[in-house]
Amino acid sequence: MVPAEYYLLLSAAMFCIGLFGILTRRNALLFLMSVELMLNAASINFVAFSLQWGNLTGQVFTLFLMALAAAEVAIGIGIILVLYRNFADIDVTKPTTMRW
Amino acid sequence: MLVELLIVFALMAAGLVLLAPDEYAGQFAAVLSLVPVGVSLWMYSVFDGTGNALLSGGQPAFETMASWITLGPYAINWHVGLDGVSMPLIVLTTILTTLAIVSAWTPIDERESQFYGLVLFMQAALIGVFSALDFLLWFVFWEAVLVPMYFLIGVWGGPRRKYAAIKFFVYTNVASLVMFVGFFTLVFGLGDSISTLGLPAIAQALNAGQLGSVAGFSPDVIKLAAFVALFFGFAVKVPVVPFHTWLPDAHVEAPTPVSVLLAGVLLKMGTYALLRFNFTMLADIARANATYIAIFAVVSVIYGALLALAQQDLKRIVAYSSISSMGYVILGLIAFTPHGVGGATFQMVSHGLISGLMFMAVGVIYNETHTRMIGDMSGMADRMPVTAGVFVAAAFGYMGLPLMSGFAAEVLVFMGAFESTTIPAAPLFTGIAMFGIVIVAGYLLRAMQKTLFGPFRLETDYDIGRAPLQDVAPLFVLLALVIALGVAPDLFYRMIQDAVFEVTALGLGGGA
Amino acid sequence: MIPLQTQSTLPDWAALAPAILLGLTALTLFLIDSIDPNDESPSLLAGVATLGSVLAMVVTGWYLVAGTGMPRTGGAIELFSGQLVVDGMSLFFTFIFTSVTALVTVASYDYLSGRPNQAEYYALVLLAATGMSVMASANSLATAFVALELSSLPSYGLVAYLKNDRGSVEAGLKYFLIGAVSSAVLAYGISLVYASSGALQLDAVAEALSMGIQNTGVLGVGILMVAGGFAFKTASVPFHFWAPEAYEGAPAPISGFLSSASKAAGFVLAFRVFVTAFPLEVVAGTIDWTLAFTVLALVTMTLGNFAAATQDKVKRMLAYSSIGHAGYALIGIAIVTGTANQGYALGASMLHLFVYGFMNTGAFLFVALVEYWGVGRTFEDYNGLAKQAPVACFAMTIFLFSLAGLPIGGGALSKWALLSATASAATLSAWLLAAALIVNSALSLFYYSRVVKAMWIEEPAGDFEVSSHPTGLYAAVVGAAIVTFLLLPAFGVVSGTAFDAAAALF
Amino acid sequence: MVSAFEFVPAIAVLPLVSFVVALAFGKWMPKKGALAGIFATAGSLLLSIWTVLTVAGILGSETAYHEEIWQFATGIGTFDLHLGVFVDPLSSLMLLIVSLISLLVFVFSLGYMNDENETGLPRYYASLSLFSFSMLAFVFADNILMAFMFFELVGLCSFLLIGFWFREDAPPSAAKKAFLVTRFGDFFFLIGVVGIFATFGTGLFVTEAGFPAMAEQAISGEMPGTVADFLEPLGMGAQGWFTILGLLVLGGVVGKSAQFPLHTWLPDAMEGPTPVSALIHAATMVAAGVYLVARMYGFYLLTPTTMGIIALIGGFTALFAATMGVVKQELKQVLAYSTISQYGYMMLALGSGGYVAAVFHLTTHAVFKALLFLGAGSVIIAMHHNENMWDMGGLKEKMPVTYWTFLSGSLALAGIFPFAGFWSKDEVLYEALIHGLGDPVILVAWAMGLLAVFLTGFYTFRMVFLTFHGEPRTDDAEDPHGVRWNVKLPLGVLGVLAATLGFINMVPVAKLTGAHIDFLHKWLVGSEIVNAEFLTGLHVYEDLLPYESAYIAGGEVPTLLISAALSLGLALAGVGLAYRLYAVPEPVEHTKKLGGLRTLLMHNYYQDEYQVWLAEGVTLPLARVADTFDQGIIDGVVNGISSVSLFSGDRIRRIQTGVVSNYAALLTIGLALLLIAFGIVGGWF
Repeated sequence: MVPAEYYLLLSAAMFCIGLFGILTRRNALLFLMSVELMLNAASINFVAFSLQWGNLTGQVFTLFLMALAAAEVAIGIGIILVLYRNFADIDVTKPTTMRW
Repeated sequence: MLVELLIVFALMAAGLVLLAPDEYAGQFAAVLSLVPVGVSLWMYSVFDGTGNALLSGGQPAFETMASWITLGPYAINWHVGLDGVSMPLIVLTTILTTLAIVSAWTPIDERESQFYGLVLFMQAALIGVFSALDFLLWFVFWEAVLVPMYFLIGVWGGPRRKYAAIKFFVYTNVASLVMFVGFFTLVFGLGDSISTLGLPAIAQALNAGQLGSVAGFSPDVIKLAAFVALFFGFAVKVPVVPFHTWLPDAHVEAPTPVSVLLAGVLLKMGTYALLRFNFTMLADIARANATYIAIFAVVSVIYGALLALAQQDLKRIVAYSSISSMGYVILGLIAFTPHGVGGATFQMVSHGLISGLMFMAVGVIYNETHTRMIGDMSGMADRMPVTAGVFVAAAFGYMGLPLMSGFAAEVLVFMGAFESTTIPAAPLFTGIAMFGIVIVAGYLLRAMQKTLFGPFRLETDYDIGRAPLQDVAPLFVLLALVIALGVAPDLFYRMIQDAVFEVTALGLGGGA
Repeated sequence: MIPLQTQSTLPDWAALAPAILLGLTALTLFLIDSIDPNDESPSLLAGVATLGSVLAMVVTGWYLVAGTGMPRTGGAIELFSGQLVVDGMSLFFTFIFTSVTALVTVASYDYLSGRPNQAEYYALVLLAATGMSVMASANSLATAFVALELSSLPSYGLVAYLKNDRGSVEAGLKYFLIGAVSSAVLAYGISLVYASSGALQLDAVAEALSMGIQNTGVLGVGILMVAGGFAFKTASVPFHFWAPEAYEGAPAPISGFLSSASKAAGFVLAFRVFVTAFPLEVVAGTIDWTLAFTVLALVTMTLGNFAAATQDKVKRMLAYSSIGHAGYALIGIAIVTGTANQGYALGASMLHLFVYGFMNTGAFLFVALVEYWGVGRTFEDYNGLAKQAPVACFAMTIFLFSLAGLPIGGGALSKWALLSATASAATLSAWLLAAALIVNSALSLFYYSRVVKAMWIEEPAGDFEVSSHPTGLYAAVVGAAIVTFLLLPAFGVVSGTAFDAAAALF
Repeated sequence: MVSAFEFVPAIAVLPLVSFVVALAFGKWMPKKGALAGIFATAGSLLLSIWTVLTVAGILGSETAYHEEIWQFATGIGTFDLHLGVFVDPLSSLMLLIVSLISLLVFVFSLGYMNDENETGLPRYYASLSLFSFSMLAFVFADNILMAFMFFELVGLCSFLLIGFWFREDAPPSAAKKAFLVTRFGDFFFLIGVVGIFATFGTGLFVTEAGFPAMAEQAISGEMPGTVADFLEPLGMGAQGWFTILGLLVLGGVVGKSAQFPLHTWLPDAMEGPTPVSALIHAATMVAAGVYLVARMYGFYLLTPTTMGIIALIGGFTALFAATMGVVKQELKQVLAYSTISQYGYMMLALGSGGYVAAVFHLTTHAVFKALLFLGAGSVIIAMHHNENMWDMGGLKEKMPVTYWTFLSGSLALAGIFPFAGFWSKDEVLYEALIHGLGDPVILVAWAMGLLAVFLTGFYTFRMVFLTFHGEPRTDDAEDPHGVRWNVKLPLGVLGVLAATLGFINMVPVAKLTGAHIDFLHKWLVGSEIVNAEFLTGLHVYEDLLPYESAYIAGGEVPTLLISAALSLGLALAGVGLAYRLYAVPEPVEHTKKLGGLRTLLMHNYYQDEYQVWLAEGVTLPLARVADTFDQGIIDGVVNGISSVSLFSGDRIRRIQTGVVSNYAALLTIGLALLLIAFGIVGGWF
């Protein structure tokens, strides 16, 4: 069996990739995808440690996470839509009417 | 229930006046404010409190207590009562409020109902400050005073009123909060020995040495820290040099009736609290640090007087001289002698009346001339003989002319301070502080000579007539009070002595 | 006395009645909308929403009075195998949410007049409220996460509700993006906690951790990330970046809703999770989270207030001040150390959030009123407003001074409770917090009184006329003002409950 | 029978009533309040006479009186403050003098003020009444606090009256100066008062419970408890501390009695109406200082150092002021400096142990100086308020009553036999001489006093000759304005008194003939009760006197005669010189011959200049520096804090760039920082 530390490393790596995406991507959809990546990193942990601890709690949580990710995307797409309508762009760095 | 009556009536009066039409608001407020005057005078006449309200054996008059809220382990009560220290201040507050309202009739000519409503609201809070015997209740009133004052300066003040109002507001608020933390450190240090935030309970527990250590700090350190925090908090209000710079701005910008209340009553909150907290609850710390406090006092007296000497604006002169006069109060308090503490308390009342008189006199001149600068006018006595006469009387009262209340207060403070064993080299400190009476004569005489006397001349183009009766009448009332208290200080001094006598024995040896 | 005070008279699930009522109301609104999709009768929508929230509030109040879930009636009621718990704290916070919701729905009636999609608006508000009340009851990291998302997702939509308004959309976007990142961080943090403990239920986590912590790093990172996730909800540094824009851009009632109720929801979760799942004596070797919260509190209140001091738009000032207040409320959890009276500290925070619910919502609703009138957004635009609308300005003055901690409203007492709580801890960090609170309080007095000054002291610049007096907005503003003021003399009504509820947590 | 003592408070209260009446109703009264004052002071005079007769034992056996009449401030666990009345030979004599001169001045004022159609008369009469009230109450004060209180009120009245013509520039300025300079002295006085109360727990002048008696016990070794309690923490001996207290009180005396260096206010005070000068600045207020020393003489006698300083100040002031009087051109200025000089004599007498001499000179001087001032007032009326002596001349024929009475006063002032001043001044110098022979300090003081006799004779008669003799030098002098009865009556009364008052204490005659005609001496010895109970009789003081008497030329009588001859000779020499120089039809300003000295004298030794410099050149700039410091530094810090806060707030909000990616980055950085920090602290890595 693969030691749990490896799953931790994997998930950490995924989380960081997602984070990197957030910091570098200006496209709102890519931003959203990066967030999904981070959520999935959490899912990996849950599933892996569910196995390790021998209970199903973690796996259940993963199901919640997946559902949630879907809902989030739905809302997100909606917002990106109105963003595009108002700013004619989905570059997240464009809307800066409010600052300071 | 009489204290409640005073407070509730003042609040109701404030509400009624707020709703009254502007034209009649002033008269209406004056009439309404006569009720608290009457009630407080009646309370004075039937006053039966003995001893200090905070110390064991003291029995405040008109005491009521009712459960209010619980704050964690502490029951907070509605707890009010008056002893010999607070009774005179209540009378001072009610009388000065009425007079300030009457003196506002002429200068206040817009949004009158709001003005008088706020004044009455402030009166309610002030009465609360002087009567509350529960810390949180007291603090509510203490902070509530700021709100009307902010508006009174900010809306009806002079050209820089917004700056002055916010400066007053923020500065004194910071001080209050610092004081609050300091006090609660003490409260938590007392641990289980108190179950309410009643000031008497706390004062007695502290004096019985029940303060425990908090978070590894010994009781002495806690006490010292709390003392410093409390002293700072109140020193700003008094104000003590170097925490005084809000005062001249506030005074100069505030309309005259507000200056009257500010100098007459609000400053006394600070010294009242110093007496109640620093010098009653933490008497041992006060004694141990008497040198520094005496230095604060003496510096306030001399430095404040010197500043007054350098001013050209009449109101600024009186404002700085208030700082000087309040220095005497501090000196008297730290002396820990019956006449020192008693004289200091008497000086609170006396200075309240005299500074009120002074500000009103300046205000009456300002109403007619629309200037307060010494250089702008000359020989005003020629056109306004009665006002000038009162001004002269007030100025001499301020200088401590015998048979006016200021003299009695100052001489008692001096005597108390001189024989103090708390202050090291007490005669020297007292002697230096007393030089204030020379400087005060210097700047007031100079101001009078330049404005009232000499050939008539005015740099502005207003017609100068005699001041209307409504402007002058409050001056005479105040002058009469000043003289009455000057001839018979015992009117208040006896009950003050009764209340402060036990304070002077606090903090001697013993104690933790 | 009241039958509900013992569990025997009503089924256990009845303890969740407030959340159920809120959820049902939301569904009812959807139903109404699907029956009659045209917004012909906004009063019906607003009425149902208000009725639902008021009903939930009344039930909550009743439970609070009756002592449901309190130690005196047999302790917390656990539901669904302990996934949810109803106790004094959850009810206390539910009361905040429901009352804020009621204020917001009442105010929205006028604010929304003439706008499309009102049913969705009200439904989302109530769904978010449902999420919040579940958050207050959440006793497991899983329910906590789901409830948090239930309150967050509708909020994103609500912020971007004015979909033709660039500000609203921009605010929605920023709120959503930061929210998504934060929920990812939270999820990841939970996963790490799960990795260390193998449990998600709060007391189980604590129990597992007390058996021994294998990898302190994993747990430590997990705990901090969980804290980060909550920090997003409470708009605390460094997860606060969404807040100024979201509050500024959102419809003003929603700003009030988010900055009061949503913030409180974040706090109730933080309180419960950290106190129950990560008891300090267990995790102290790994991470002293009180220190973390101390740092967060210090930075949050300072940043919020300093940034607020130099704003030129009232709404944005309120937004930043809301961050500042998050910093104040953090004090309660930052000093839950051995030296302090823990229940006192936490109770103080709860009280502050309670009062804050009314005064801050009221302030934002006043802004809503001003937006309704079409007055501008800057301080200068508010000049001389009191001449036109003295009653509303009087109410606003009460809100602002209460926010600043002056005793013409309950905000003073709650702030003092916090301040005294720092004194009770009497550690260096607590005194630091006290000092910061004082400095920031002074600063806040400065900028709050700028609004007051504009309204009462300054002369009006332009000559606009306040022509209408919208009933709903006025009712909400005045109602909030009355409650804010009454919380000064009647503070005891809530303070006892708060301290009891907080103490029950330990 | 009703005792006069019960009415003693009324002596002061009557003028107080007249103050109120004049102030409130004076405008509508026939003589604008003068009548109220006249009636009140007349009443006071009658009561004073009655009191004096009672003290003399003529109207009963009770010859002194002490009563606390008003509890001022009650102390619990400490001393009370009260006001009380004390009547003994000294105070009753002083009551008589003050009320007499007050009455005469009121009458004179009818001529000087009413007849000249001055405005503001109610204010004038009210102030004058208030002054009488204060002075009289001061005189019968039984404790030093009460004395101080009325001492201050006297100062207030002085301010009001000097500045009476407030519409001009000079009088308000002079009033300010008078008050300020005396206030400076009173500052020390008040410290002394406070110190006395703090030390002894009482300020009572008299009885065993009074502070002089307690001080005596303390010095003689039986330290009273309260004194010991005070002195112990102070770490000072009784003698040294009492010296300090005595000197502090002396500060007030120096201020009020216009002694060097606080004499500068008095010449300026001549800006007030002349009757005021007569009343306040010659006969009574200035006398208050000297009276105070006499009142607490029992205390001063205990500290020889203080006595020596008093004598020295007195002797020096007598000479110093006389030199300045020599060159003055204005009538009232000469009188002002002569007043300073004469009070110097009284101080000299007190300091050198001549208690009777001092009181004697106080009495005679009150009369003849009031006379001279009123005479000057009469001249000034005549001269249409021109005071320059060089514009006068030859008034002798035009106003004989004024001339003869003025001459009487001048002779008294110069100390010419047998006028009043001769007797009293002679006794002063004699006492100083006999005590000075054993004490060089006193001897120096005596020498200065003696020298001043010559100058006094000179400047007095320079004044007389320039004013009344020779040819009229201006039109006004040619045709002077007439004066009425209300001017002439007081002059007449005082003129007679000035000539004859010396007979109350003709010590040389008594000594020579053995006749017991030293009435004043006997008066001050007092009755049994005064000595035994109240401890203020002359015998008490003689017991305490720190000096030994010594005689030249083999005995008391020769010494006395030599002394008298010496002073009379010098006075005559002065008069003679004045006669030579100025009793000519066309006198010239001989003072020009003095050259640089004259400049010095005309500028009053630059005393004013340095005091003005202290006030305006040092204190005011210091105040301005303090103001700058206050505005700049202290307030600067306060405002600086707020500016810094706002500035940093402005910086802080720049973090919020509006770009959401930046937010994500900052969020990440923040979280990372937290993780790293806590990781290091928690040892996760």
